[in-house]
Amino acid sequence: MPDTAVASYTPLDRKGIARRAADDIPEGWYVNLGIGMPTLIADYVPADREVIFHSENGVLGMGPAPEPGHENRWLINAGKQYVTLRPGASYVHHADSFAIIRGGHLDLCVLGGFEVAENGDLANWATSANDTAPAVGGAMDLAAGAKRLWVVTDHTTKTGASKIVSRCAYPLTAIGSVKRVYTNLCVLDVEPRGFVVRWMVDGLDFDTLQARTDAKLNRD
Amino acid sequence: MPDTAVASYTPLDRKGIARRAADDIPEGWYVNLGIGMPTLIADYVPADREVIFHSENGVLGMGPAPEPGHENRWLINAGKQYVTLRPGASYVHHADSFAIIRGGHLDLCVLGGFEVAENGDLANWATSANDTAPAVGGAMDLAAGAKRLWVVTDHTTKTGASKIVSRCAYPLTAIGSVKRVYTNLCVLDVEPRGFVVRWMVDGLDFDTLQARTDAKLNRD
Amino acid sequence: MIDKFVRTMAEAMDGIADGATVLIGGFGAVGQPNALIDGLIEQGAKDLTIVLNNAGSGRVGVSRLMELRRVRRIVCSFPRSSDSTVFEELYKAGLIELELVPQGTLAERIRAAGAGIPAFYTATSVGTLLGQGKEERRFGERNYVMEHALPGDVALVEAWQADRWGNLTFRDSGRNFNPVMATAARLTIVQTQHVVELGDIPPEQVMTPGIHVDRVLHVPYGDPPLF
Amino acid sequence: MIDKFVRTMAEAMDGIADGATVLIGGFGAVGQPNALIDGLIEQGAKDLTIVLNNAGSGRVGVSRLMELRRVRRIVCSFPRSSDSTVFEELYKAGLIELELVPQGTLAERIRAAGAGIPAFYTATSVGTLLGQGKEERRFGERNYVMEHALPGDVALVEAWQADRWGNLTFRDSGRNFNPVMATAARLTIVQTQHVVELGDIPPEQVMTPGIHVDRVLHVPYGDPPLF
Repeated sequence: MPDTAVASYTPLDRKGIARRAADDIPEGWYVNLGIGMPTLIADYVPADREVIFHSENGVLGMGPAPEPGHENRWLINAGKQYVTLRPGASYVHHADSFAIIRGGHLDLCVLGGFEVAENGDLANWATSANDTAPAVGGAMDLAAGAKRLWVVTDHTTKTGASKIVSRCAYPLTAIGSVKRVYTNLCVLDVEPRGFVVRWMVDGLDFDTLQARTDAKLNRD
Repeated sequence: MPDTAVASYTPLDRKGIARRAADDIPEGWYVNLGIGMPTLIADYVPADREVIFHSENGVLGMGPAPEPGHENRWLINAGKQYVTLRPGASYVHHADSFAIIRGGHLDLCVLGGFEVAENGDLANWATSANDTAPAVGGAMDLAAGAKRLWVVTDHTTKTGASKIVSRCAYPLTAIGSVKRVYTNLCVLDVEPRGFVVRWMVDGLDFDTLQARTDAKLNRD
Repeated sequence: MIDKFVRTMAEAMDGIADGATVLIGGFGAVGQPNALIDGLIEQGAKDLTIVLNNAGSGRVGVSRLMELRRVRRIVCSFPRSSDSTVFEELYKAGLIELELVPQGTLAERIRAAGAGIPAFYTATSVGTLLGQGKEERRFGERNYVMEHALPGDVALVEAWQADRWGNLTFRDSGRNFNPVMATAARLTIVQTQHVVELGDIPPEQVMTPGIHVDRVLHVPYGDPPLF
Repeated sequence: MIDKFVRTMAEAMDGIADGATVLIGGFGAVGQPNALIDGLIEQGAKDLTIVLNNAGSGRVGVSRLMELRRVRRIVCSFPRSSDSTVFEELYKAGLIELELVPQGTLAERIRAAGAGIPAFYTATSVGTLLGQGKEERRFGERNYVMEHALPGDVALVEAWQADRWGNLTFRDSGRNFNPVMATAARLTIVQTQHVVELGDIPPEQVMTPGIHVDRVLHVPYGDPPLF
């Protein structure tokens, strides 16, 4: 799906973004994946690369999704999906589970995002301060607590507005926490100087990416 | 051992004090017994009265002392004595064990005391502010945390000084916490009006007891 | 002989007062004390504050309790679910109060209540709408907000096994909020799938010691419903 | 493949720096990581802050470390034991610092460090010498003091079983401070009596999940010594 007359490139789809993020997760990391697109990442970590997935409801060491008809009804993740355990898995209660999160024991948390700002702020839970009963869940704890916070998101909204912004307009989830963003167009690191482009999809050039981005981008 | 010409009475010995306190512990209470004389209390709770004994190092449901030669070297109480478990016992870690204490879940803690004051203050861990390296252990947590704090103690020191005082002179363990005192002479409740005499050893009269006591005593 | 088992739901629910704060275990459909929630609906207490992770779904359980207008206030982290229309309608109509709490702060505030900690500091919610109005304080290189303990008058808990001292185990991810809430209420009421003899749960495998449990009702209801 | 087992004591102790704060599990002789303490003596790090419940006894273990003048400061609840002469002599001579902490406050401060809580309030020590100089604050009807988290650079832990992910169990009252300290250090080193295969510890019976463990050394030393 080329998207300008000049540059010819194909944005990643949701699975492509998940796969791209999965490539960067090394063996041995303890990782929490948020609901939605982040959850897909687990499917793209090869089975022989041991990554230990954590869920807020006190599960450490989740494996692949169960075969249909073989669900354990007592075993769900924070997205209320049925999951399985790998050998070496364990359960803790909710306070201990969030002690793991808050205490900085997770190597990585990956969340979705409405907006990510160049100062590392994340907005991903409410679309306005007047939102009726927005659901925050564990997002604020995860965003503030994990050693690293990555965000996976489309680069723009369906109407073309950039989700990579100089300052978030939506209510914040956490301040100054995002370390890296995987979009359908690129991989951005958040550094003291702002967003730094680490990778772009084939055929995309820096200027075209900048034109589609609210925040100022820096070359690697 | 009569002790004045007028009154003829026999003070309780250590076991007698422990037995007197044990008589007042009802079935179903969760109880922590401090090191020393308090520990003796467990011996005087009849086996058919279920009282659940807790120890700071994370043991709930201790039974009688082990037979010599049958000690489990992995099972000690806070006094570093070998203990046994009753069916229904459980282990928790130290933070959970003190959450039980601090959270007000123990029905009763019984400690020894250097001094108990009529305002419920207890001094039982150090004999002066210049004490070299006094050992506080869990006494402050227990005294501040349990639902009820009882003290078992001789009524006077070996030199005859009253341990039942209007105000403590020794460094405090906790303020306003003691509910009841079992001495070798009497049982005292700590009420808003001060010490109230609930019981005396046979042959002892109120005035004689008052004469041996620094604090003002109130009749029941 | 200590025996925390009660034989009827009426005994289990005895004394829950109007205006009570009720902590309810479970996460999603797993480990949720459904029978006790139904018992509370039957029992009649009103003007309740309900503390749980989700604000109910469908027209049963906590949603039914809200629909009956027995809930004044709900404290939760995730009020929105696929079928949370009862809550949403009441909330939009101003007929129910919501205190929205980040999930980890919710768990820790409940844990603090059980552990005798009146308040603590956390970085969660600093700089966000949910941190507004909270006392903020710097420790080291970071800002934190002060959060208060969240105690219950009553906790409703679902266990896998229980003995007559109230020692509990939980099954798989049914553990979740249950052991935390059990510590934090003046009256902790448990529904258990299985009744075991004292001593059947090895001492090192007890997940909630009976000291945190007041009443246990045997409710062998089987697996949670499939979604 | 994740494998947290190390083969030698030197590997286990690698990188412990001068000036480190070392949390040491155990209560009395039970659950005490004696081999790792000996390893630390051998390793040579000095100017240490040692956090543990007791200040050592005899002339071995922590007492030996103190006697070698490698300990600048000790944080404990119970410095006095039947045979704590090494500590007492150094302390009277002004050659070691002591921070005396009530046992429950010690456990909770360590727990707080592991749980990302920089500070909390407790009623323990209010109105006492140990509460002096601490910030005091009223919540409800009672006064509390503020206590700070107590993190370690290193934790030394003794376990009963361990697998290659670092999942642990503890035996009987050997649990004590071990699981709490395991959460609170940047580097958690475990000596384990038994090595088990991944999956041998049922998921609901893991007492310390491997996320809190960095290195495990197999030390099948048997029962603690009789007193």
